[in-house]
Amino acid sequence: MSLGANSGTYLDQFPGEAKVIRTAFYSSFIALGIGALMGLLQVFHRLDILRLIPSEDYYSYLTLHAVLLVLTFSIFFLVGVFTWAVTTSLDRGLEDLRYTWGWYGLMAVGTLMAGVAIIGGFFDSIPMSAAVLYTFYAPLQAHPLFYLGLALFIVGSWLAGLDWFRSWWAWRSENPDERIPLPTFMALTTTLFWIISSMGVAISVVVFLLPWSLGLIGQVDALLTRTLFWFFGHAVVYFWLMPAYMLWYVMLPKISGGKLFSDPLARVVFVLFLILSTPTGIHHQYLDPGIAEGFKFIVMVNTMFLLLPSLLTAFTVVASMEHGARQRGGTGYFGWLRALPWRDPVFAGMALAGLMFAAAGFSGMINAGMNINYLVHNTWWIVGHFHLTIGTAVALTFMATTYWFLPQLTNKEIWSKSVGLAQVLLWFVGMTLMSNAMHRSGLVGVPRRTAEPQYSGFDYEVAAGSMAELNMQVAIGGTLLFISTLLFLTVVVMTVWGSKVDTLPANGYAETLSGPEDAPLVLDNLKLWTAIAVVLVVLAYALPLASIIGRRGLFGPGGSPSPQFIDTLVFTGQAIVDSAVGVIR
Amino acid sequence: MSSKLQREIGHDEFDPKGTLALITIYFVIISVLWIFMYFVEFLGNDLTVVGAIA
Amino acid sequence: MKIHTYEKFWLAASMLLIVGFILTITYGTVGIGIAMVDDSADTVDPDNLGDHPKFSDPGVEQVGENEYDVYVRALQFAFIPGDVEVPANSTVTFHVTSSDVIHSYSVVGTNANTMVIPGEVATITVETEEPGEHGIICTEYCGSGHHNMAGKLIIVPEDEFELEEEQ
Amino acid sequence: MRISRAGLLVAIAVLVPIVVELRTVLVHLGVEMSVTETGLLAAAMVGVLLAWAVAPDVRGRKRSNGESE
Repeated sequence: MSLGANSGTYLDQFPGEAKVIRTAFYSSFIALGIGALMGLLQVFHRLDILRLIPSEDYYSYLTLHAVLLVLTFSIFFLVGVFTWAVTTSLDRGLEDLRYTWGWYGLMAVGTLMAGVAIIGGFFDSIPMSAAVLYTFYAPLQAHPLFYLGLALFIVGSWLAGLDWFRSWWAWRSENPDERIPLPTFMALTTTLFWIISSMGVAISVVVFLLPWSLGLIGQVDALLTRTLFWFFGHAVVYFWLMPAYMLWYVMLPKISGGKLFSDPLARVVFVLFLILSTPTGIHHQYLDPGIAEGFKFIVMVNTMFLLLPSLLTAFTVVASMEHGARQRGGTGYFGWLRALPWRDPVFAGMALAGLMFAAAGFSGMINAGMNINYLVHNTWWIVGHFHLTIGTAVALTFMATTYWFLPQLTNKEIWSKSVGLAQVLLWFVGMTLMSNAMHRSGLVGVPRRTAEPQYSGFDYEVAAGSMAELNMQVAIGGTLLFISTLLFLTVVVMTVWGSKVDTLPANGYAETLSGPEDAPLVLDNLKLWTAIAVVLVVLAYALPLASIIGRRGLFGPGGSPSPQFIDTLVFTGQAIVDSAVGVIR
Repeated sequence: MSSKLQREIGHDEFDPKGTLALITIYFVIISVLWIFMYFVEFLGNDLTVVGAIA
Repeated sequence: MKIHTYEKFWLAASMLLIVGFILTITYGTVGIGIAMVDDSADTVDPDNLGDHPKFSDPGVEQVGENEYDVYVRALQFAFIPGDVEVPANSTVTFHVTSSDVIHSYSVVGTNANTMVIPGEVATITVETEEPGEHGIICTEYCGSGHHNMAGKLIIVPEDEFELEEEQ
Repeated sequence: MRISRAGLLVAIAVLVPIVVELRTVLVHLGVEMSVTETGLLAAAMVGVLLAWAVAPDVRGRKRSNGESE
């Protein structure tokens, strides 16, 4: 954390790395702009305010919106953030920038391929489509280019992770007795669970979906590929969230004028995410036939315990802000809140993102509950929930911190902090209106993922207000969010357009009140935690996967019979789980 | 940034009582909402008894 | 490792919350008897549902005094049968399967809600009470006509209920 | 001013979810508010907030943050 010796902005310290991060950020912002436009068009289409295209094509909007925002926008941004975190905290450049540009290129090419396949869906003249949404459940089929693009993108992200590991390995050989600096620790643990979890989707895409879309195999199993998707599909949520958490831990305290409350607890939190992120995915399949109730219950317990690191984070992060506020003269139980730097969009955006995440935590708790899932499954409630998590906790944090990163990466002053503040507030208000209405609509049964939620023959029974009013709330909220995105992009463009200054604060991150010296050494034992993570994944997934293959064969009913050994495994496993569940019930 | 600091507060002299207050409020809200969602919204819904094989 | 007293308190409160959630759900399962859709039904061949004793001619049938089985086939972009009529105050078990892609079978505004996966038979049992009408929709995106996929659940008074003639 | 202008703006933004959720809660308690009434309530709350912000701080504490930037 001794950054004094190497003062200056990030661009001054690491010009080559700054260029990579800048490029990744710009890629991410392009995705953000297009994705946000798709979002606005979707809102208008669903609510029947403006329908530019036939409803059959709505699902290409939706696919583009989801893929561009949750994969492209967030992952391009976060590889930039982690690259910043690793290089800054180790105080050393990446090992080989050609390698770095290599993974960036792979991710960019992958995105373009998938994007072309999706956009093909809008034009009859292009024999290509990928209206399979972000979850691409087989037997819905996309053009091979979509699956190939996805695979390249994911491989690119793995190579990025390896890049950070290479830096750490090199640093460790020179500093054998030092603790892993916290930001690097966070990037590495996140990389580890990302690689473990994305194995699921990689197998699904490379072994089944891609050969099938090329006509090499005749059929694939709907339940198996779906389960493999969710093997990755929940952990990916934490892949987006962890960089936001990292920024809350290492950036927010500094901007509040204080120090991180506890380095050891931050490490505990990231270790918990490493070991618990993946063995929870089946909670997206609570209502799937073909998966035993016992498996669902086990996964629910894992999911509930995954709340713990987030709840701990809430405390540590708020306490760090409070520390800053009190150092700035804040007093009282709540009065200290006034002493925080609300004028700064970096702070205001992150703090409001955190506040919305607290609300998202609640709907997430509901989603994690096994039987209550009957109430909310596949309704608009779910969409309301993840627009608070990825759509605000992550997206708003990324946008707010851009106001800090961009000057660091370009040596240019942010174009207008006032516009920045207006932008983050607009996002907050827009999302409040939109997600509140989505949650409430979901409770009365309004489905997600549909071009026309208006059906003839029945009405939704709205408890408070009217359906029209809820829809109006979504329309206004969606519009405000779109305006907010435009403001954000304007600030970015104008900033990049500006001229360089040399009055910028030096690169750095928050110091800690309780430092790594208080953290037990075992926390830094990444091999141990990875081993535990793998064991937990095997425990949570071996039996459900074996059971699916045992019941349905590798390629689905009507396809090939399952291998003998799997039947034996399933029989034994099922007996164990049944007796375990018998004890619970 | 440090120019705005009025005082330096170390680890041992810092009790985050404001955080404790905020987070206690959060705890109460979450608990009440959970009970409401489960017992009123979910169990009070129509066609509730799903599954139980008669 | 130093942990502040307040933080220890919060750690304990968090654990309490988590255990409380798990206990609530367990109460729903054990105390109320809410069962999850599971793997108890045998798999079927989605390509040959026409040969299946039940799904070749899906619909409502009476299986006990107040018990009814409803067989439903989901396909792009309809349910067969679309409208389902059952008597009030009875136990109704839905058996739903798909002959093409993944769908859902969701009775709007109620807890009767399940995924429908080709090869699996989703089985859920509900107790009907008051007469009334509910929409049934597919809530899982299933292709370009997904938004047209809907039906109706009509719960009629017991004395007005009669099974339709088999065709 | 007891609060910086930016702080005031943020406080007004934070009022939005409070009003929106309050309305949802009230319905479950049997009190239904129309959109207009909700708007009026929100305006009233903003008014109170403004009055509080502009009124002199009785305890006379010195505030250091805010619009001086």
